[in-house]
Amino acid sequence: MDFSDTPSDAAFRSRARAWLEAHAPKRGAGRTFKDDMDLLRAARGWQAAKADAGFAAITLPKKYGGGGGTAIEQVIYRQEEARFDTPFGVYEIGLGMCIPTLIEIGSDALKERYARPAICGKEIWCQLFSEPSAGSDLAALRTRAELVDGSWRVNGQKLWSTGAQFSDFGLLLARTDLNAPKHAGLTMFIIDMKAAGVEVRPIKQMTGEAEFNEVFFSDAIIPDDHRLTVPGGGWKGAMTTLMFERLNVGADIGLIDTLGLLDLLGTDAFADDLARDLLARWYLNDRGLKLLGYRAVTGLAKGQMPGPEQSITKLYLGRQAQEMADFVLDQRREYGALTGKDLGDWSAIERAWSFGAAMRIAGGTDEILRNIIAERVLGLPSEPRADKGVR
Amino acid sequence: MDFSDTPSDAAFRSRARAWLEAHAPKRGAGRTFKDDMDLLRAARGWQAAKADAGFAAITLPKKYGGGGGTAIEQVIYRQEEARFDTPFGVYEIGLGMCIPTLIEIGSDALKERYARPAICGKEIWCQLFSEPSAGSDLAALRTRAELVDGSWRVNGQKLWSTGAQFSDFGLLLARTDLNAPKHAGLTMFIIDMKAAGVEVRPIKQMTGEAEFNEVFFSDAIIPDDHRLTVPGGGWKGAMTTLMFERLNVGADIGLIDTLGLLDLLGTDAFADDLARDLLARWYLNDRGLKLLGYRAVTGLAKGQMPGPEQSITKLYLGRQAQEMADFVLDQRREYGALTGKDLGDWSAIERAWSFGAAMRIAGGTDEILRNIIAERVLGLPSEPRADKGVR
Amino acid sequence: MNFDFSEDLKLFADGLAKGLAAACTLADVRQCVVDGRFHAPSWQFLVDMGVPALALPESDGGAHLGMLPLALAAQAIGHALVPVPSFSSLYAFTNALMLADAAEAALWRHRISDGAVLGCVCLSVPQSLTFDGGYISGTSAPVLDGDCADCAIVLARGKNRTFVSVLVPLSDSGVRRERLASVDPSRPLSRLHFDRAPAILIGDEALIEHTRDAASVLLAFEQVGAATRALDITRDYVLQRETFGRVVGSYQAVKHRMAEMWCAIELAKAHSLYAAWALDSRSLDLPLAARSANAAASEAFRFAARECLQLHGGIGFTFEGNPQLFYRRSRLYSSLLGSPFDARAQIAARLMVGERPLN
Amino acid sequence: MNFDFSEDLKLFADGLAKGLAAACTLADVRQCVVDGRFHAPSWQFLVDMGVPALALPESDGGAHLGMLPLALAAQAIGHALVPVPSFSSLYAFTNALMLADAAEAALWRHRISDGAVLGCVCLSVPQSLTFDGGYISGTSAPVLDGDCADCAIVLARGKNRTFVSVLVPLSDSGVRRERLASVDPSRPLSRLHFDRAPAILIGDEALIEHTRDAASVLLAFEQVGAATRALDITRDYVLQRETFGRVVGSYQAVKHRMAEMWCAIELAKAHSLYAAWALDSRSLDLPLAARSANAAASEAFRFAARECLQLHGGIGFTFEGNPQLFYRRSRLYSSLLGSPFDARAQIAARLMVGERPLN
Repeated sequence: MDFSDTPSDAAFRSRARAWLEAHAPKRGAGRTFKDDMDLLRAARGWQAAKADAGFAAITLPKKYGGGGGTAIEQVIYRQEEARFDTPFGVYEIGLGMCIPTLIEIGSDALKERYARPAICGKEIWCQLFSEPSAGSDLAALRTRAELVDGSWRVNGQKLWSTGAQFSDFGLLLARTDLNAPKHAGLTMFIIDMKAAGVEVRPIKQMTGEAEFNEVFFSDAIIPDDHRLTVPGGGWKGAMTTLMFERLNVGADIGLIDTLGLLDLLGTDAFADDLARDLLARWYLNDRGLKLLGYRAVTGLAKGQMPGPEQSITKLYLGRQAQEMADFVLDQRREYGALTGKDLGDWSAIERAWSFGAAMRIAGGTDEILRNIIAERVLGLPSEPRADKGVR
Repeated sequence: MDFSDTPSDAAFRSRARAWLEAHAPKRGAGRTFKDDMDLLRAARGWQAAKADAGFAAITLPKKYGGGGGTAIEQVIYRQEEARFDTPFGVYEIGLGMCIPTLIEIGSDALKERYARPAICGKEIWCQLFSEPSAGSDLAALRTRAELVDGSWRVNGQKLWSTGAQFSDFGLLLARTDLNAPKHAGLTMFIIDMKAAGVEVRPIKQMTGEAEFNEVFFSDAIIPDDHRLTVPGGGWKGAMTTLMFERLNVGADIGLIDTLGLLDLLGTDAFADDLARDLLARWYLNDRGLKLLGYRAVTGLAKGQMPGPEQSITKLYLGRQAQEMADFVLDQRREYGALTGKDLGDWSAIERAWSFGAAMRIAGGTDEILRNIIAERVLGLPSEPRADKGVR
Repeated sequence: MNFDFSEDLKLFADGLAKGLAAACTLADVRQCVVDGRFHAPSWQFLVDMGVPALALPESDGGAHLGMLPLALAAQAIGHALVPVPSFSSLYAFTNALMLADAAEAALWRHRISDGAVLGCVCLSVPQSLTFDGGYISGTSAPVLDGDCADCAIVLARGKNRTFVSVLVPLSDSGVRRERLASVDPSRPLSRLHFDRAPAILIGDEALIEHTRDAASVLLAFEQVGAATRALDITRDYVLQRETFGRVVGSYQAVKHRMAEMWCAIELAKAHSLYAAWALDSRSLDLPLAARSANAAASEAFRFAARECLQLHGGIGFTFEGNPQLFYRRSRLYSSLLGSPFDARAQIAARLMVGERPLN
Repeated sequence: MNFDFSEDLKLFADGLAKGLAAACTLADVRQCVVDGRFHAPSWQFLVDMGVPALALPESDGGAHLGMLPLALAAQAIGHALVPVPSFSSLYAFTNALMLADAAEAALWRHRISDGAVLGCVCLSVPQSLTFDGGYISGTSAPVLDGDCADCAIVLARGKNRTFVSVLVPLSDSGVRRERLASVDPSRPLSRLHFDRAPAILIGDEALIEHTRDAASVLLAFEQVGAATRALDITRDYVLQRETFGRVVGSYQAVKHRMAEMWCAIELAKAHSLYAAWALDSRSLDLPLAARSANAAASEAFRFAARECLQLHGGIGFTFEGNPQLFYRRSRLYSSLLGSPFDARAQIAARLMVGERPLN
């Protein structure tokens, strides 16, 4: 066992660190973005700079502007960038899921056209899978794409599309065959988000923010050469996308970690045995998940593909964020019902309270994640389904 | 709101109390039974004495030796008898479930023959419903009864029959029609437990005790006049039995209650905030369940039949018994791994540890009880079933 | 044994529940969150139904019906989730006034009896809050409805470090209100700044202690009502929403969670009922029963609100969804009287010195 | 980054697991519970595989392979649930001896290296246990395998209230063993009574402290193995048992509980792995890592055993059923080194003074 890098990884790490130190502001510099446009501008510039240095999409091929590196290098770079205050949230979906899918299954022409501009930060991508009537059950989606005069005419509605409001292109999953069994009637496309018939509406969250969007299609047209899979092959394409999602190993998805909470609150908040027991329980979860991350990175280095067991992190941290928030706010009695500046220096806690709730739902509910572990890891049978093989 | 008895209930209570004081030993007198035979002898005598005084089966008709009283009087008597050290566990199944079912659905001849001897303690009854392959799913039972020359020939196996080892008669649910749908092929009988072809084998529990039995039938014969329902009408009969089970309102099924635990351990065991928080949580559950019992008794007094919500008590107390046991045994460190006399004056804790586990299973698992609450109280749909209407 | 409300009271409660349901939908509640104020038509309905006068003595314009009808009114308010000055004026201020002998207290009892005037209560004492020679100075902790109340009852430090309960008309000079950002803007919190504001001594610390107990009981009913509604809307949702070809409500994970919600609510309801009896009958059991009701109802509402949000899936954490309304309210309500942890610590302390419920 | 055992070690562990599975079925474990003794053939197999010698120095007849192979052996022992003197002799006694300089310690290292001789350790000190002038007197707390061990290492009170670690050959005069009733009779507990029994000073309190850490790590592996087996047999059962026309394992309540069992075991495994590294590499992280592994593994095994019993239904609480074997063992193992509560209190105390893991 060894917690240090291999010589080549260590070399990569110091190269990444040196470059970041020369180009990125240190964390805690207190940089904020006044609005989405401001963030967007900063993110574009930063992505272009990363692409120049070969850090834009480390595992993607060099011929498209990627780094041509290993999955471990991607993890190492992510660890290093996390120490800096860089714009986040604009390119992650596109470069983590859409473009890898494109490169895996797209035509040469599409790869030539779209991969490089996305990697260099010129074009932004979003994912268009979920729908109002197809949340956990993705294959139940209803957005229709019909072949009309050699092009596809799209009608329907997508939901929970992160970043759709500033995206140039979207990876779209739509139903092209109403008569085929549920999973066999889907096809995957690239859609121009600025085209006629595509309308994006932000969804206001409980917190007032709007990270997600509804996307409406009314006779939006997609040329047939922007089809990514054979007609009816969309489900397999979607599975490819989700596999890339799992490669997001070692990413910090916690809202607030236990040691951060201890630093924030100080030891006085843990004066009684009950609070200390909670502290230790949370620490054991956080620390255990971090060690599981080490194990996943070790597997990655040996060429093992991460499995569905990755979902354990989200399963623990959403609920724990709610628990931590309740603990802190409870201690503050009447003051714990305040928000924003009146709550004081506790924005992390307020986020844990609200986003902890969201985290247990977005990207697979707790219930779906437990199903996945039970079925794919433990090999237990799936629920009886009334819809197997039907649409 | 009023926590005192009505005048007539108060009169009944003082009559019961006076009689008990004259006839029953006070609790804590330390009376023990050296074996089942000893318990049986004592129980027979006590049941006969109760029958003479009209307390043997308070809600059953006087013509059969019952008390002809109300459900509330039954509750009151049970509260009063609980203060005394009387033999328990021999007649409860027979008089709480079997005989009420007989009186509700049996022929006059059967009632005449069986009700009085059971109430007076001369004959002991058990219930023969569950089977190895039919635990939660009672209607899946396989014990066969075939009509041969005007009598029923029984073959099969029953499980978890409390008290079968000393019973004279049993209330038997068996399958009489292999071709009918699952719930429609059952019939209910009275079977002579001492007849040829009936064999009782005690089941050794984790604790070494044997409260339950397996019962094997090999060509055991039941005369047709000992059939309690029409052929195929057994499921309805079984539902009648389970309805009477629910009338067991206000019975103390807890293994150890929180205030008893506090008395046993003393305040030193609750010196830290964590232990005090647990103490209060357990107290809130115990106390809340007690208050729900008050509500059920109030409903009973108004003539309302108790519903499936009664199961809430078992659902809380089994798990809580395990939790309490772990708490106490944890505090004792190495000494907490001892048992029996070496554990010291903690037999209640040891029982909570082992019987808490049993309580979450016997008489409906936690999972089945939650199903029942979800379906019968909240009106949520049942699980999809592959066996609806089939055997 | 009769452990239930009378049929008359249940009829009265049904009427209130129907009226409130008609007066205020969850969409109206959401609008109150946007607007940052309580729902005036619902309050007017409660006034028309005589709710503010229910418990007050006849001599002060009240109906002298005791605390049980008020408890059922609280449950109806909770079930409708209507934002009204219930905790502040109906529960706390009313009960505090009923313990005060001062002539001014009688005057204010009269004023609140027809609902035209609102009160609020400051239950905890920041270091700075002092009362001396008829004047109060200092800054309060966050107070519910401090922005719109006409009068406050405040626990303050008197001479010799003792605590005193004083009545402070809020229209007087020397009072400044500072509106604070509340997790549930439909139920606004404010800080009251007193700069030698005229105040009338109405009692010692015991007055606020009893007020806290009484308010705990009534708030427990409101929380039980709200938790029940959270379960109701969850049931409605899971019965219509389908996934993988089945209604969501047929999955065991959903069913069992909802069964647990139901169990927690039933226990909280039983504790609240007993506490209402203890409050109404002035039983010695009140402090233990009130804390028990508070702890059980706060936990039940918090659990129901959290899982209501969870079981609604994506819609649950949108602003347009209803679950967030419950999630906010539960956060607010479990902070007003100290946390469930505080309540349990107090319960344990009472049990450990041998206190036991009387019935 | 390489956070895993080597392939060689995994092969070695596979061999052990297969051999133990062949040597001892769960029916054999049950028979050990009836007989009240450990499973000699399994112990002999471990001896034949050289397990007692793994970590010992070559000079004392050992293989000098460090703690990692021993950790994997512990996991295999747990998975087979075999009752053997693992905690007492393999984990605690071995580690304690390795810290002792005394010539007698080297002698005993030699003796245990071929498994013919067994040791045990008394980790906690009842008031009465004292060491003075080469003799120990007093009565120990319950000690695992105290009935069959040939030698004990005991923490006792020396002069001036300091604690000392002493070696006590148990065949000597002045030693009396009292067998106690254990919740898991296949792993017997005994009290040792010393009446001026000859004892050799081998270290101070730190020796036992390190022994406790090392034993925590290895016991955590055994518990992870046993918890995994509990999950395995639960899976086997729910895949063959049917109710209401479906296999029990297709119900969400069952599936989700088992998913939670799996999660708890995975976390415990990760903590144990890190703690094994800390033990093997003599990292300063050992005390925090050992307690973390202990707390996580005790909770995971306890949870897995409890729910294994529950998900087996009626058969679960019979003596003929297998779940009771896990339920007993988990109760025993979470009591040997203090409870999970104790471990968490110690973890919190370390975090609060600023201690942080190094990796």
